Amino acid sequence: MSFWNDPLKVAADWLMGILTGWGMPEIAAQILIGFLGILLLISVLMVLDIFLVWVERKVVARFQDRIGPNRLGPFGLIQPFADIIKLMIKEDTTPGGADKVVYNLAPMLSMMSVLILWAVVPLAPTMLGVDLNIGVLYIIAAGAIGTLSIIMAGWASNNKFALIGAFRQVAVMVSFEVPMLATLLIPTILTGSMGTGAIIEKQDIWFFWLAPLGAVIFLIAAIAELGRAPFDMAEGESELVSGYNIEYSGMKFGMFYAGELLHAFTFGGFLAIMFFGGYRFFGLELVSPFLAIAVLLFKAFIGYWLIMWVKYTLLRIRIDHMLAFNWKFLTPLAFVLLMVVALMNALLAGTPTWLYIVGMFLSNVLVAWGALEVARSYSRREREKVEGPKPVVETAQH
Amino acid sequence: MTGEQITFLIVALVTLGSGLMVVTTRNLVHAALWLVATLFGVAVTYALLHASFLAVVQVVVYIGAIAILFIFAVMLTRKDMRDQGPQMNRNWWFGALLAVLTFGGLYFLLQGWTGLSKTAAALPSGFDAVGELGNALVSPDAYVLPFEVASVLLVAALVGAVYVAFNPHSGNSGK
Amino acid sequence: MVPLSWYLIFAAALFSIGLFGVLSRRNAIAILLGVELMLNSVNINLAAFWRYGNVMDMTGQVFAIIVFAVAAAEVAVGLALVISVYRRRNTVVADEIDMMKW
Amino acid sequence: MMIHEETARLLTWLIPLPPVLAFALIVLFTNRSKWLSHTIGVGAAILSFIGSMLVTVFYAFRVEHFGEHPIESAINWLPTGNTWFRIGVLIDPLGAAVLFFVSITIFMIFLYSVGYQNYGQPAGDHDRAGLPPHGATIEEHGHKHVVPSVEPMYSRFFAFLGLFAFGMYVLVVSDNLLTMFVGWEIMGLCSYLLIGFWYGKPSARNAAVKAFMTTRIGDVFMLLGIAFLYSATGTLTFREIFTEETLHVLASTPAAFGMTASGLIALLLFIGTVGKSAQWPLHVWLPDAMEGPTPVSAMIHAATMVSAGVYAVIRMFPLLTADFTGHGLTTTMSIVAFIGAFTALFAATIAVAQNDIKRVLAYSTISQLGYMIAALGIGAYVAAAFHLITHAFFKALLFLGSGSVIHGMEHGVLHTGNHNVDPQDMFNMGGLRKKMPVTFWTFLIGGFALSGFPLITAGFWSKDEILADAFGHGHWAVFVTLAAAAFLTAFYTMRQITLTFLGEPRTKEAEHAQETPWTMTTPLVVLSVFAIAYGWVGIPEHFPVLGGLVPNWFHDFVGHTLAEVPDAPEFSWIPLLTSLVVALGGLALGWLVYRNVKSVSDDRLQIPLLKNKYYFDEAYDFLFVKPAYWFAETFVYKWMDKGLIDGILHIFGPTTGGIGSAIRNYFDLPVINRFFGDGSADVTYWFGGKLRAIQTGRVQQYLMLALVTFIVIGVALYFFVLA
Repeated sequence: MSFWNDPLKVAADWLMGILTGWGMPEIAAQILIGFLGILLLISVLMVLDIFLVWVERKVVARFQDRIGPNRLGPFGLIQPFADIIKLMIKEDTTPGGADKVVYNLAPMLSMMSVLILWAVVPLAPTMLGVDLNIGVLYIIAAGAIGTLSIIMAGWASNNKFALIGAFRQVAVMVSFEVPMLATLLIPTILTGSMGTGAIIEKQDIWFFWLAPLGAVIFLIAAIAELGRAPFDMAEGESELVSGYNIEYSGMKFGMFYAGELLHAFTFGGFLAIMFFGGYRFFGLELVSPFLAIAVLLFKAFIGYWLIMWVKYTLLRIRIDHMLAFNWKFLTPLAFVLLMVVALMNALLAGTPTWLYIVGMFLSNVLVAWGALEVARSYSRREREKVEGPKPVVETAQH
Repeated sequence: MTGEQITFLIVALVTLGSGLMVVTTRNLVHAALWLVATLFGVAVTYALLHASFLAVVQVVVYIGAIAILFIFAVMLTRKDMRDQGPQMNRNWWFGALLAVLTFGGLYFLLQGWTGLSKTAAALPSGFDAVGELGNALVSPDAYVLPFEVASVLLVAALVGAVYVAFNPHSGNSGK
Repeated sequence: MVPLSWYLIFAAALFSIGLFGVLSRRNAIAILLGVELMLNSVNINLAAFWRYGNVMDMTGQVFAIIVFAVAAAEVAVGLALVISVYRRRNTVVADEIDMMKW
Repeated sequence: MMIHEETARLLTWLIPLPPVLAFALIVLFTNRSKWLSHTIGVGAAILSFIGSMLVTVFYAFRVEHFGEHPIESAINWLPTGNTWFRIGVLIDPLGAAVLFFVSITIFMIFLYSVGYQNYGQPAGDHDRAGLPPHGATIEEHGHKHVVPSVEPMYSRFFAFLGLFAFGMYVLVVSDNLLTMFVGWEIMGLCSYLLIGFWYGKPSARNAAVKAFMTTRIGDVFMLLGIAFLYSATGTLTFREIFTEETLHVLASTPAAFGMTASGLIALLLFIGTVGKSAQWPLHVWLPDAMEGPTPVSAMIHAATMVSAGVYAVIRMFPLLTADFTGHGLTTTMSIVAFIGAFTALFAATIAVAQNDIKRVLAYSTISQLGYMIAALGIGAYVAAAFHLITHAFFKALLFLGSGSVIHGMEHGVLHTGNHNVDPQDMFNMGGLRKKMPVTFWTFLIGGFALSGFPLITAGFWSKDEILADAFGHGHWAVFVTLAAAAFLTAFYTMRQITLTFLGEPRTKEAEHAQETPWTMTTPLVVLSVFAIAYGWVGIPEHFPVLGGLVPNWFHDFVGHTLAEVPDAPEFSWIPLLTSLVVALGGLALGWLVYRNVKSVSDDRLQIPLLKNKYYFDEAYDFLFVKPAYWFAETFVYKWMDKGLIDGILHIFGPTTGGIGSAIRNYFDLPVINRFFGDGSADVTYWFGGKLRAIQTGRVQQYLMLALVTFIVIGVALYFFVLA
């Protein structure tokens, strides 16, 4: 077994040998190695996070017909480091009347809720933090901690804007958790397991082709969960002046900010894992784990780019519309889709593969079409309530 | 003492400690946050018991929904965010006595039970607790009926909660 | 290995703490917090008995799940009641909500 | 093509279902929509029709030795002690033949009803639910017309028809007497509902009650027969009863009146048939049943109810003949033969003097049913079944045709606006052949089939077979009676045709009659095809010239229902010549007498005795109805109830009142009220006042109290009980 085939195991064995050679008890060595592995993963992610700042700024600039950072380093690549230095040397303020412990705990929890997600991200066939048999649920659980961090930040800031922003954000997150969970169950049904590793292993056909609508709903719910535009009412600058993190400055704000970026990237990754085959790309992942990681990162970046695309293209939605959209449209749709997929999956079991794919795809398209029709007739009725019926076009006089 | 026992003791002490903080701290938001810590400790206890599904559901349901709801409720029922007056009622000493008595009684009863020092058998290899649980929840010869009853209860409770908490005089009912 | 008794005593202690909260706190929401603690201690018992009994018999876990559902329902209704009472009587102190006497 | 046996079995179960589902759907949901109602109704009839065709044409008629291997399927239904009462379906050759004609005629009647109830016409000007439609005024090209209006209770009609069809299908496919009886009673209910369909008319109401009560007499005896049979054999399943051992046991068990058990049971069941198939002396309800809409008459007279009666006797034939040794009829068979033959002649004489087009057909039906019964009485099993089926086809055809005529006449009545003209009276008609050609030709075919017009019509073959049987086995009395009845049949049939269709119109209304829509004429055409062609499947093998050209398939097929196939009678010229003479002679005489009749006064056969049906209604009224009224009014009400019972009550009343007030004053008030009532309340009040201090309204204190109690009781229990 060479380093190139299974780098982590080789490295771990090597370290094990060294540590036990130093006379360390085996269990302690295992714990130490585990910590080192976590440290390595987090370091990589933080570096990636710094890079993401640059990506985000570059991309938003292009969307807005600007050039973006271009002074420091090639293509402005050094810019994020300058940002970090600025954040670090800024004054670390704490508002009067703030609940100090909670106030300081919130940004950490926020960052943590993102980082722990990577425990179940399969980077390569042999690289998976924990192969939880409930990996899918774990994602939702981590989201719950993110929710907690936001409400802690909003409450502890002792600021009305922060509190209102937190309320809104929490309401959105709690609500959109439901359709997200429902769509996450679609890969679960198709796989027969909740483990992320098993889900990827099962994707000889991308689940996107079996449940395209599921992928779309997952993307929408993920964007809402992230609190990014068009679902960023919680931090609407024009009315809440940045929402729950209004009182934070310096590195604490930096942690919220970096957490959000990494969160977006992570959900891009989850989109890839759940619906686009994760690290798999025509057998490339079998060649080398490093290639597999590259494939996963590439797919995650595409997902991330999609999220950014949406963010910088669409307008902000009002909070009650956002919640109504979720409870009255997205959640029922997700549940209907879940049932349809489960039913079709059972019905089409044992049929030829092409028929299976076509049947699943068409059933999804059908559900999507029906849902859009319902939404369209509803919106027409709403419009007519406001504007009155559409005027009949008068025929030209002969 | 094995590693597992040490872990359990630490988790149990932390959980009980934060549980005590829940019932004694003056600031209700802090109490709710201490509740989160307690619930997290219980989730870890589930994990120690190899009930991973319960652990994750504990986090999703309790921390993600119930604790958040508590914090919401605390904030909605406070005119300002400071606490005034005592947090304990006049009979708190009697409540404490009763709690201690209950614990003592339970401990006494447990002492007399023979199955107490039982240790867990190793899990069968390849045992899929989540799959088994899923089957048990939906198979007709197991618990599908209680499961459905629970879901009906939940729906009824939510509808009732919306009805009870809905304020017809506030402005949010109209468009 | 951790013997069963540890879990049971742990659960009993958590139950008593919750009971103390229920009996002693003035704030109705805090009382509900205590109830949550009691429910959790019950769940610990259920999970422990599952683990230490026949693992193939999922009754313990199933009922833990049902307790989750009941707890969620209890919190939703309980908090709704508290908020409703707060709207009408402007208090959440349990001792002051005592119209139902004599 | 042939369907699989399993499929046939399943289909047999399913055949009765569509009509009853249609009934439920229409009654519950589609009452508002006429279109939906008749679509569901006709659709259900089509489904059952297809099912029946699959089972009969594509299975039963093609299986070798179908008689030995019928379609059989049964399920456990009712636990009876240690065993189960099983119900199921059975299609043997007889059932298949009956199912075949039943499904066709039912389908045709459903289709016909759409037109008959004026679907597509405007709602009437002053139509009310419960009365026949009166017509609607419409404006067309500037002038006003009166056109037929749609039936106000259109949907309800189809619902009832559906339930009726369900009853008939249940009866046909049943493999046991009990479910057969259930179907039988469902039809009884439906005939009540349908005869009284226009309940706004007192005559319809009375007719419905009469039909229901009269058939009920028969049904009670039939139920007695079923109960007797069940207690004697322990089963009601046909195939279990008709085993040789069971029949032998029944035939050798003596019962009352010098009859064997089998004979008595058969007689009791036969009385049910007498009611259902309107045999003398329970025939009185059937002519009155003409008050219902015409498709109902067709349904009752041809396809279903009266056929059901004969079908039941045919079904029970092995029981009827269980103690029949071959020489000399048994008591039961003699009774059956007598009643059948008598009814055949008796009803035919009445039919001769009737003027209402439908009433003639009604008496004709009674007469023809008498034919079948008589045939059964003398043991001519196959001939009876054959005549049952051919009769069903041509009688349905005739009824639907008469409905078509009435419909056309109503058109004329609406046109002239003279509502005094009865559109059913044949003397108001005449010359309709030009106005309604399709109806005329089909009616002619039906009429000729009824009269037994030689060689080409189905009626000839079946009737001839009965006569041949009667002759061949030496039952002279029966033979002569039936021949006379056949002569009368031909006579009144031709009278009817002549008065209705031939000659010149006798009224303005007849001049303005109109042909009916396709929904009504299509069934006529289809049924007329069967009225001719169905006879060809039963041509006797020894018949001169024609015999053997077409194999006598019917005899072979239906005969195999019985354990031993009955022999076809020897060919003889006498019955053949007889039937030729009576048929042709009757037809010729009818035409000769009536071709020049202009009005009722010219008709010399309007004899009061015949016109008034031998005064049977009056006699029954005097003998049964009046005494019953007297019994109820004078004896029960005035003497028993008012005098005796009320008198006793008047003694009891004051006495108990006195005792009651004494108890109240000396026991209730002082002891119960003062001491127990007020006393316990006072005590409770006092305790409550003391205890209310602990009800503080504070939840936590309650909980504490509960816990303290719990702990105290727990400790006490532990130390005093467990330890």
